[in-house]
Amino acid sequence: MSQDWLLGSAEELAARIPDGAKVAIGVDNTGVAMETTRAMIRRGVRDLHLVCVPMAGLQADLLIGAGCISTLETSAVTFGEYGVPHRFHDALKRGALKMMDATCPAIYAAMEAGRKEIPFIPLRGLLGSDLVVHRPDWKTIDNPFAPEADRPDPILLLPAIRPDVALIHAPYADRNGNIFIGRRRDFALMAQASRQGALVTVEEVRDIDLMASEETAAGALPAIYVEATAVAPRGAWPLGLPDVYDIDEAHFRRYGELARTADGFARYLDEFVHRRKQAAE
Amino acid sequence: MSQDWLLGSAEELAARIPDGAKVAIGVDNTGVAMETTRAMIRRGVRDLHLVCVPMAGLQADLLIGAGCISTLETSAVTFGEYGVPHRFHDALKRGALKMMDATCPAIYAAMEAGRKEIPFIPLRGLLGSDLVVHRPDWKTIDNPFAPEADRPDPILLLPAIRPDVALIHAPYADRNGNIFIGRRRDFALMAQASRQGALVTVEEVRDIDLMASEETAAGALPAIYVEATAVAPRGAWPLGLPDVYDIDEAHFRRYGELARTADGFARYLDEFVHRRKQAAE
Amino acid sequence: MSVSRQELLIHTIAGLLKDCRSIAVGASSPIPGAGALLAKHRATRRTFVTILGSRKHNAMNSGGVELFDMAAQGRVDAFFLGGGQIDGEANINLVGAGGTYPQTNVRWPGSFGSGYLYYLVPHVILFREEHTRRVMVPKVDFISSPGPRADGVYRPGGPVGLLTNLCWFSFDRERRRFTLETVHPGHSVEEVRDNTAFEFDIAATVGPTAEPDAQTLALIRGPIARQIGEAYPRFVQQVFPDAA
Amino acid sequence: MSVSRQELLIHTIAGLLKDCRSIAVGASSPIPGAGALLAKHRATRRTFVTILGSRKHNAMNSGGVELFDMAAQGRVDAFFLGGGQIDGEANINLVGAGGTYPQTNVRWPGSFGSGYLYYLVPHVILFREEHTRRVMVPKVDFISSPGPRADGVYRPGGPVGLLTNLCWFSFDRERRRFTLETVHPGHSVEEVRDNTAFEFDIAATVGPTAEPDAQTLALIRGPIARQIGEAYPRFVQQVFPDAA
Repeated sequence: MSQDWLLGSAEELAARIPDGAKVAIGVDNTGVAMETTRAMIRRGVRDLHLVCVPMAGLQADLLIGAGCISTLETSAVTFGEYGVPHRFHDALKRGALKMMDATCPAIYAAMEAGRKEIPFIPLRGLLGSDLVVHRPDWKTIDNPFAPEADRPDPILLLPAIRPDVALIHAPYADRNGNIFIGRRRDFALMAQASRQGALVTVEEVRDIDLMASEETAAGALPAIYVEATAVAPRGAWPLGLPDVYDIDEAHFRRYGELARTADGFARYLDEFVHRRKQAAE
Repeated sequence: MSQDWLLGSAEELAARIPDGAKVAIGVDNTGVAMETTRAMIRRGVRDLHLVCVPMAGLQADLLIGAGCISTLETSAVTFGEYGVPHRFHDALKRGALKMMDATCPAIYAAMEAGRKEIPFIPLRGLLGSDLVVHRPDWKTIDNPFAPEADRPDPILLLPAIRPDVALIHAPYADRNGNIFIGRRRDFALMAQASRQGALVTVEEVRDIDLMASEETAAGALPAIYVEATAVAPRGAWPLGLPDVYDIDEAHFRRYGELARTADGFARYLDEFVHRRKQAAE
Repeated sequence: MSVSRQELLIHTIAGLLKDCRSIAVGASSPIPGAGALLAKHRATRRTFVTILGSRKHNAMNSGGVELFDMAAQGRVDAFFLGGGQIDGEANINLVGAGGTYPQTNVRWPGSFGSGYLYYLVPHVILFREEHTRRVMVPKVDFISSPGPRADGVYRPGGPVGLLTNLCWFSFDRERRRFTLETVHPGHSVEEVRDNTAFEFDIAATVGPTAEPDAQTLALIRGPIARQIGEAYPRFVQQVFPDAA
Repeated sequence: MSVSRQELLIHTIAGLLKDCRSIAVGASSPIPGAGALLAKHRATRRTFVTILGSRKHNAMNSGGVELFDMAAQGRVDAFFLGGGQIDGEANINLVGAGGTYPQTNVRWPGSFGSGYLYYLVPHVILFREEHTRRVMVPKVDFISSPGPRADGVYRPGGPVGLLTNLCWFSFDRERRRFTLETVHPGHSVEEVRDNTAFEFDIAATVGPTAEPDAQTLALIRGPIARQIGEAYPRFVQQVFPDAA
């Protein structure tokens, strides 16, 4: 069995993300590709449109601080109890970021439309929210299936989101390139909706076939949605990976402190992002 | 833990399906609720709108022959290599059936719209097919998100399907009423889109919690989508249940022979459907 | 036996959830989560509680979209929303204040699921502990999600009221106004008035918010605290150290 | 070494699938399934084959909708469709013939996924073993799915040709016509003409359909037959009894 899907490192994954790409990421602590994120910063990728499914945290703040992002589409940016995303706030204030504020189900629905390659999808809610005012890409129509013809039923149409790639970190790949995601179906949605598919880091490759039984197949991201995979042990660090390791709280707080200022953030990059590159050179 | 979801028999499930209900069923041999189907015929349910997700076989032919169905929405009715669905053909010729011919992805998309409770969903394909001519409930519009404003992009809108109930047979329920479905995600879609939820028969109830681990949770239909469950050993018979038992080929062929004529079908009902009722009386 | 602020809120929330069969609780919400678990504990019929961030209290397995689809299906009876700002028409703002969007002076995380669930969930409980004129404003600077209004928009859900550190307001969806119903022990109607910059009505009799009895307190401090500790260990360490 | 009709068809299909990275095969299609497995066996890069009804050859895990979503995403390069009737503009009918719909004189199962996949999959191979004037009609009685036409409809996919027990026609999507390319050994252009009720073009040189060489035949009769036997045991028993 050819393992042409298995690359040597997260650097090789990052090399597959062109400047200007639309990149889908998931929620911190569900299996976020932090090593790939660092490799993207090392490579100096620029002008990304980041689609947060449906919100973001450390991963987005790091990419924003490093100047990789020009458009941010998200329902929220939050560090939860670990502080405040200063690089995000700073970029927003400087006007350095095209902001596309959304609500979680709108991002999901638009991604589902992307997965079906339908041009748009209607969604309830939202009308009367200022979110709509600032999203000229959304359109309001009268529901053509309204039960009462004389009573208009306004509804919002969202254009589909088809990212170029989805970034994922998962516990393991099987020998055929299927990825174990368990019930984190957001990753399947992200990979399926993406044109190239998912770029995945895993803790390890296991010599099993996830698709061989009903029990294990249900928790797999099938290989056909995966553009390439690389092994990156502790690839979600300093975030946690469910069932595998916990979040590195001390490190996250330290990031929060350093990232208050541009200088502090630059020092963080030097120490925790570029160091590896220097070591490799 | 209250097990108020666990009923005594398939008869009690069938009692929850009112005349005129919209009922979703799955594909033969994936886990079809044949014992519930027989209980429905014994109870004499009438005027059902059967939604086949996305096609049907023996289960539909039996319900049609027994006079339970007034509307049939499906992409196909087929016995595969086991013969011809004569009761379906006979009802169609007699004009006894309102026929809503579809194509598989249209049924899936409309069910997905039902799951989201959006009133409609666009779908590619279909335009120019005679299916559209015979489905006045479908509407063609110009895509309001067409990339070129001066070049119309016609697209079909399908109204959502929200069945009242979904019928399922599965290998087992756990102690909390979650149902093991493995990768047969059609059952999740059917249950989620249904207003009341799923009526499920299972081979057995196991004293485990499917939702307790990532590995097993992914293959579960969560209990919140299940209106009620009953134990019915070999409840898919004469159809097969993946990994549990195979189709009863001899019986299926015998059905096909008997169901050629209305008389033969009546004899089949007497012997294999009503017999149990008589035994119980 | 003295009742803490958190215990009072948990108890009050459980009461508000009494008839709900399916309750969902968003991120960063230990008190609503504990209230939901208390309501479930007391329920006579099967009750589903989904706490985002909990693996144990989770009725779902299809990814983040499932909560929203469940709500649209009518399978979520109650949910909680807050707001950096809340106004007297129950508009809520989770985006930012001051300045000009998107360059607001203050930026909060964002709207999360509010721009959807607020329309669809029949019992939305607005929950914001901080009760100040900074939060309870005459008009929000940004409408993450609008309060109910007669605009012909499909809206089977909406707010039932607003619970804060000071009081419980009910909300009338027709009149689009809050009514002060109860004030928490140790606080006064005057204090509520002083700290609320929006107009509201006052019920004919504003009693004190009911406190939990000894049995309920024991429940909250014991099994409920332990259960919510799975998703919120830090909260339980601080508020219920005996259960941590 | 004599080559059976099925072996010739499997070999021909595998050749048509040469550059396809992802191949899907619908229900009741053992010959296309075997052709797809042969193409995969020969491919130098990773190839995904999904055979409906097979558990082993299945790249999917999200229910029946997944095949259609995959096709829309551009993740299915080839698929097979047949028809109770097929006409010269490549319209296909899987619903019924004669009478007035829905009370047709003959009723076939129904349109399955044809009304969608025919538009979206770049290489649709029309495959119908029976080659008679009953099947190859001037105009289908019911269009389950239309052949390509200049109607402004989004249609990145469509038919590449039609394979039958007699021959292989290519299809020109611009000209909307079939062209007879090869005739299977033992048959003639005349025979094709006699059994086809629609008009078609004839290639400048119509050669015989290429037969598999000995090595390929051994592959088909051995590993490929065994693999397709998982989903189609009866077919293998009948056609490749040595592999059953």
